[in-house]
Amino acid sequence: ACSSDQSNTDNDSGGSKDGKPYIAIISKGFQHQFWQAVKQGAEQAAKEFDVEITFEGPESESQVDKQMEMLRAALDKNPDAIGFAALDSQAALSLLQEASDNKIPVIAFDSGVESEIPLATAATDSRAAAALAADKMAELIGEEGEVAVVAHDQVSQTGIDRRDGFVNQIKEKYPNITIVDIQYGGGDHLKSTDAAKAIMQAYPNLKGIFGTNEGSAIGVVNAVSEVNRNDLVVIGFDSGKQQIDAIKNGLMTGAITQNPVGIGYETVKAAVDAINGKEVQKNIDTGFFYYDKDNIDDEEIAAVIYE
Amino acid sequence: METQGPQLIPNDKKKIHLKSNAIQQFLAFGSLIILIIFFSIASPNFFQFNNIIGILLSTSVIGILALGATFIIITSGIDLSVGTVMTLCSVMTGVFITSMGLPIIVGVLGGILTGATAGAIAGIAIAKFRIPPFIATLAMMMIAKGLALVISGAAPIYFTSYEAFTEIAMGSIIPGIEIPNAILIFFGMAVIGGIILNKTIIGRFTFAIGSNEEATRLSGVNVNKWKIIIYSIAGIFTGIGGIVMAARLNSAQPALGQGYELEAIAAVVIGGTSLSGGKGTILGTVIGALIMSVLTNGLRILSVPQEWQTVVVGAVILFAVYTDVIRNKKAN
Amino acid sequence: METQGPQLIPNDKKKIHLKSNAIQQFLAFGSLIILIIFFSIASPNFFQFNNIIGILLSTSVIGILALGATFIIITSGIDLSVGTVMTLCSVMTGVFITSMGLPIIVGVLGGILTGATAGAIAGIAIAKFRIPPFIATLAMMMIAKGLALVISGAAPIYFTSYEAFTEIAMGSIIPGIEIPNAILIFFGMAVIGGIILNKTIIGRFTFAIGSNEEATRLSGVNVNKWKIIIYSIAGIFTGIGGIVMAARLNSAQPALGQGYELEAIAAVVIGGTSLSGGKGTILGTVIGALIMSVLTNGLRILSVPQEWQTVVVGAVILFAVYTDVIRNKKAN
Amino acid sequence: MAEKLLKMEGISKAFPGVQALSNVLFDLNKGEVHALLGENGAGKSTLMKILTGIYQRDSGTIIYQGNEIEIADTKEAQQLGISIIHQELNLARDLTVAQNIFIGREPKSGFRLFLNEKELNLMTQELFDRLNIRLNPGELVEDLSVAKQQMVEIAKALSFESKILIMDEPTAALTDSEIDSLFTIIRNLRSDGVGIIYISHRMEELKRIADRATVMRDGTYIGTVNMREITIDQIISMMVGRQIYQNQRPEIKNRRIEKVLEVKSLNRGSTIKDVSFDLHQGEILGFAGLMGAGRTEVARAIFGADPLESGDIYIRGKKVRVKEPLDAVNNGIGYLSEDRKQFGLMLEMDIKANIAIASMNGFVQTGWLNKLNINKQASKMVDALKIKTPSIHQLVKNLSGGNQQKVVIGKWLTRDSDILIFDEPTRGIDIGAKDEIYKLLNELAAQGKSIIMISSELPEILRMSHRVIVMCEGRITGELINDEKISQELIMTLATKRIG
Ligand SMILES: Nc1ncnc2c1ncn2[C@@H]1O[C@H](COP(=O)(O)OP(=O)(O)OP(=O)(O)O)[C@@H](O)[C@H]1O
Ligand SMILES: Nc1ncnc2c1ncn2[C@@H]1O[C@H](COP(=O)(O)OP(=O)(O)OP(=O)(O)O)[C@@H](O)[C@H]1O
Ligand SMILES: O[C@@H]1[C@@H](O)[C@H](O)OC[C@H]1O
Ligand SMILES: [Mg+2]
Ligand SMILES: [Mg+2]
Repeated sequence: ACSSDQSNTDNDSGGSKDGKPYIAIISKGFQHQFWQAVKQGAEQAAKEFDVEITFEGPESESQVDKQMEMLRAALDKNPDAIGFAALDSQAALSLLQEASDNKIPVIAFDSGVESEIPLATAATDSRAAAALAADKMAELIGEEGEVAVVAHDQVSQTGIDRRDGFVNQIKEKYPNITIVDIQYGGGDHLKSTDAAKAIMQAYPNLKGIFGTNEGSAIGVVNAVSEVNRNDLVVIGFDSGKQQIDAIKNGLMTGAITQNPVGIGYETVKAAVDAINGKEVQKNIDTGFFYYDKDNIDDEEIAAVIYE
Repeated sequence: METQGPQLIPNDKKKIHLKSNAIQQFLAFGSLIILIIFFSIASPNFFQFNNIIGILLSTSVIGILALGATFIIITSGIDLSVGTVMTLCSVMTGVFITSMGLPIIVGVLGGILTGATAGAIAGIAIAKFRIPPFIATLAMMMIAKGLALVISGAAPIYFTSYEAFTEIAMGSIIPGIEIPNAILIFFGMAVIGGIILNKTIIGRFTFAIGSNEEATRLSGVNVNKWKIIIYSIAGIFTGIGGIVMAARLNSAQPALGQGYELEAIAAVVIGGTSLSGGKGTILGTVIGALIMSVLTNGLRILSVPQEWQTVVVGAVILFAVYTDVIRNKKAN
Repeated sequence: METQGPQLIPNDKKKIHLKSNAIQQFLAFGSLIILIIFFSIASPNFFQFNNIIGILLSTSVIGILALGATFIIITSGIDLSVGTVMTLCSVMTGVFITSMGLPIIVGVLGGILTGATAGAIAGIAIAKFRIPPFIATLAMMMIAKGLALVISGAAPIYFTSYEAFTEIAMGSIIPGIEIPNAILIFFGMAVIGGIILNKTIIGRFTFAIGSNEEATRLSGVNVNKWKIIIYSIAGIFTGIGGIVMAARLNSAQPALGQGYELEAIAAVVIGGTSLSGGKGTILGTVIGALIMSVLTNGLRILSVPQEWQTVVVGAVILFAVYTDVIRNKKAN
Repeated sequence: MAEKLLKMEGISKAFPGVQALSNVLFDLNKGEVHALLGENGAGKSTLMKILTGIYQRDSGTIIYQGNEIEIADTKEAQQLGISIIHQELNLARDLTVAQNIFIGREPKSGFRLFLNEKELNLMTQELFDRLNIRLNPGELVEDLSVAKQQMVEIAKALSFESKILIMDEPTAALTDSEIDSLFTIIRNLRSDGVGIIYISHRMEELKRIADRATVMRDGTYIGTVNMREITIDQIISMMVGRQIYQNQRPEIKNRRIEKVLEVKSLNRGSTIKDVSFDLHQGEILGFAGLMGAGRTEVARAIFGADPLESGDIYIRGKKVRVKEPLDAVNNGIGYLSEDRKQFGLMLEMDIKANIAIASMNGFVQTGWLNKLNINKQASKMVDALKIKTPSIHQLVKNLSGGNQQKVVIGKWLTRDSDILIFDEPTRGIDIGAKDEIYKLLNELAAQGKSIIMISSELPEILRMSHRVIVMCEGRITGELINDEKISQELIMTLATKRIG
């Protein structure tokens, strides 16, 4: 039945068949490890709060329109709440408005939506996270010399934020460090490897490389190991088995990790609260952490990195 | 007169021909209906006004691209560039309207012109420089992708200050019924495409070139010129697709588009147009595009895991084309 | 002999024939050399042992895929599935070795077999069910993509506990000189591919089918069988590509691969193989693949912005194929 | 004196490795039929392609209606009033008959924006009425038989109302009654003052239709003669530079009774109806009939090229299942199709590859090609069949039509098939080569091979066959021993004997 008058406190009239509240989660992707970890956290919460969820996202973070279609289809399923990681918040406004009109609570995650509609946002401050990477890089190379960036995407929000967060921090705080090159590997491990090797070839005096997501960081690690430049400082982003291994065996100096499991968990939790008419916290900062050989086994870190 | 002429075999081939065409569209249409019935039974959320509009809306851009691709494929060509050229057109429209401050209508025309130009360039590469369509448009795909990023500065261009712009796709010119214009544009372009293909000289030469290019050339037809025209027309469709896309997203997204060419081609082929050229219909393409989006939407509504969705779409493409193959065999 | 034949210009055709083939490779080879010289002048860091090895290494995967694609394209087919099938092969190898605990060699063979199976299935769809190669392999692309995610649980499979595995690509069996095996595998597969194409019955039928499939069938050749064999062989190349990929990354990455098919096809075509079938060489493909990676590497070393890299690669593809077109015209 | 329409002088043209034309002379008057004659590869088609703007000459002059002209492309030739019926069919198969005929000249309506299909069909019907051609303007070309397609080509060329009409072997696919009506058309055009260039290998036609003839040999000009002042034999010796014998009957004596092939009650749609016949060892069995009689269909069905609905095939008394050409070839059957470019040859490959393709098992050892043997066999065939080529490495697409045909024959001789089906084996083949092929067929039969020869040329049927089967509309309407009682008239009667 058409449910524009559906009450957001009535758990029984949702899209789910077995009476549980249903939360549709539209993410930015589904293939990446990162998103799988978000999904894992979401599922954890779903189990805990006894709700049903679906989790989907477009194949690449450029597919703004595909994400709109997913959101559209999600709306048509009459969910009790929506979790949404906007690839482009402007483009999504009208659909979010529709959700709001239909009294479907929306929880934003991963990055914010420039609108009042989301009741809560569970996200990482990507610029701050990348700035932390810049500080660590500066510290490790003695605040001078050449560094480069292998970024995962030229256009997506996280790609831009991490690149710019890093670059701006260096420019502002470390005048003796130059960023000699920024290449994009699309998050493809192989392409990132070849890109990082080309950078090292072009800039023999290079002291460090920042890889802006898992694929990029692993690419840099591969490159360093293929050409035996163990002297380079490699700072990565996200986690995953290969980054953890690389940090343990010294190929990577350290990495920034977000808390994807936490993001997923908090998103669902906030959604459940909203469904139940409870007050939700507007900004849920799930945090980010720098981890390296020394703190990788700490409890706080071990909780947020994922294999 | 004497009865010296060759004997006419006494059956009316023309009727058979019409029938076979009808069967083709009937088959594709039949699959579409079956899919719709299936999903309607499987989920109560599927067959609802909002969702049907959603499906049509999600068909509109790929559908418009597929209409243009139909022309190219009937000439026995292929166009791998439609996805990124579409993006380039949105970006150009964005630049015209937001950076250069031109009126919306000029920006729209500029976007369409961009598509036509890209089409013409591909057409020239193919016709004059004899570069195979696959390669010429593969190169064009890359060039358009790069240029879209260069021109936009690798950042989306927003039309938020130009309220009327988004109305192009999301407004509704029919009062009372809330059908977004994007859908009307799609169907309108289908009608125009059908007329061009079936009633004009352009369509005639589209079929002739696809059927036997050399014979067409030997008949004194300036095949090169017509190929360029046909690619330009397809480019116009691509441009319109780009504008609808931009209006729908209220922004020109410079990184979007790659991969759309394959969806457009799949829609055309599912609709019964032959990749070997000479045969095809606009109606078929419309149905093909609808099949693709009903399938995607239905699987989503059923919450089929995404990786399985991909598998199912692949299998359906195989199946749809196979029924078409069988039908053609039987018709022979 | 009587002087009945047309007046022959006295020259040995065989020599001309060989020469024309040689010219083609010379042209492509010439472009490669020019690119290398250009980049060497533009950057002192380009022409160095490490970088050359880097370029060869970055050619290896795409190069191996392109070798297989050469066969398909000579039959006048096309294979859009190589990218994702490659990924599926790495994933299967990962499952065999890490989940099922089979010996590395068995896992490798399993991966290759996966490629051969995917190729055979595409071949059967094309030969028996008469689905056009573009569509059959487009569907296969989607199916393989979905299956790779399903089988891997959308998570990478790591070979970190299997030290020997990464040696397949990154070890160096030639003592003293540090040339990674991946490069040797690429060149080794090229030699094998060349032998199959030129010295065996498989190669002969590859050319015959591409030249005139119906005439070949009417000569009593089991065209269906041979097509399936040829697609399976291409699948073996894809499988080997997948293993080299996995060994280099020391993991099977289930979300990679799409887009590689176009790079492979571009390499084949730049190397002078005609998309209309019947013509092509392995050496050309090797050179074509090298041109692509020299270009990418060189532009990166020069720190050309990414978006312009894309534009340049597109333009080079156009240019390379155009010189080939001119050469063919002259040869006629 | 007749008005000169055209004068071509000193025309030369070289292709890589071949001087196709050297210093050729040709002229044409208003209102004459001028035959252009020569063996395969003599350069006839090349000369005509130069005249119609398809090829550009290397040297020479073309004077048309008194002015020296250049012909850059086909469009320009058409505008000048020169049209051509090509030797190869050149139709868009997915378009209708009418759409093909008026392609590029479509009638329009509605501000000249839209096509007027009705008018187009009317125009075509008018043209057909005028030419006494009975075809449906709205029918798709792909549904037409080769012969009908040829009629469409003819109608198309005639629709230009040109001053010069070139016909490059227009009758190759036509039967006698169609040829008659074509000749009526030609005579009408001639009296209207059109100049007609007529290329044909059918010598018997020349006396009926041609006023003058120009003979070429090996790309050179041999001479121009007045048809009334010369005999066919004289022309032939101009063409080949030697004497040729013609018109004799086959010797019946070395025919054995042993049945090699038995075909029982074949059926396939409306094209093959209850066809049964036997083929004996050492026999040449002629298949006669009008266009569309179903002979090609029968041949393709026996060969496994098309699936059968019902019927049995026995080879040497043993029932065989022929589902694919492969089965037929393995049972010792070889098939030489009537359309060699589409079904017989790999045009982009060389002679040696084409000759070996049906016998690859013989040229491989455990998968490896034995290139030496392939070369040897190809050279043997080039010599035996007198294929005119610079070498066995020549691409087949660069050979003339007749020599291409010989390559196909070489393919099946290499395979050493016992049963050979020749579908129109001499279509488009010159008199010299024809004679060689006849000799060859006789030799093969004498060696004990059994031959089915489909032919639309009754003289050829009568000259070559031991027995003749006549078909009409998919049925066998007669089976005749080729003896004194047989005649062209008798065959024609059977060929038009419609049943039901
Ligand atoms: N495109 C081409 N490339 C190379 N050689 C060619 C080409 N076209 C024709 N030739 C050669 O030119 C010569 C003349 O060929 P042409 O087709 O004019 O002969 P023809 O007299 O029409 O023969 P036929 O009676 O067999 O049709 C032949 O030796 C042929 O092989
Ligand atoms: N492609 C086609 N589509 C439809 N009908 C066809 C086609 N080809 C042939 N036919 C029909 O099949 C029947 C048999 O044709 P077939 O070619 O076997 O005759 P044939 O005796 O060999 O004569 P021809 O001299 O034309 O080769 C005819 O009625 C013909 O019109
Ligand atoms: O934020 C995400 C990042 O962490 C992941 O690795 O790649 C995709 C990004 O959007
Ligand atoms: Mg000729
Ligand atoms: Mg026939």
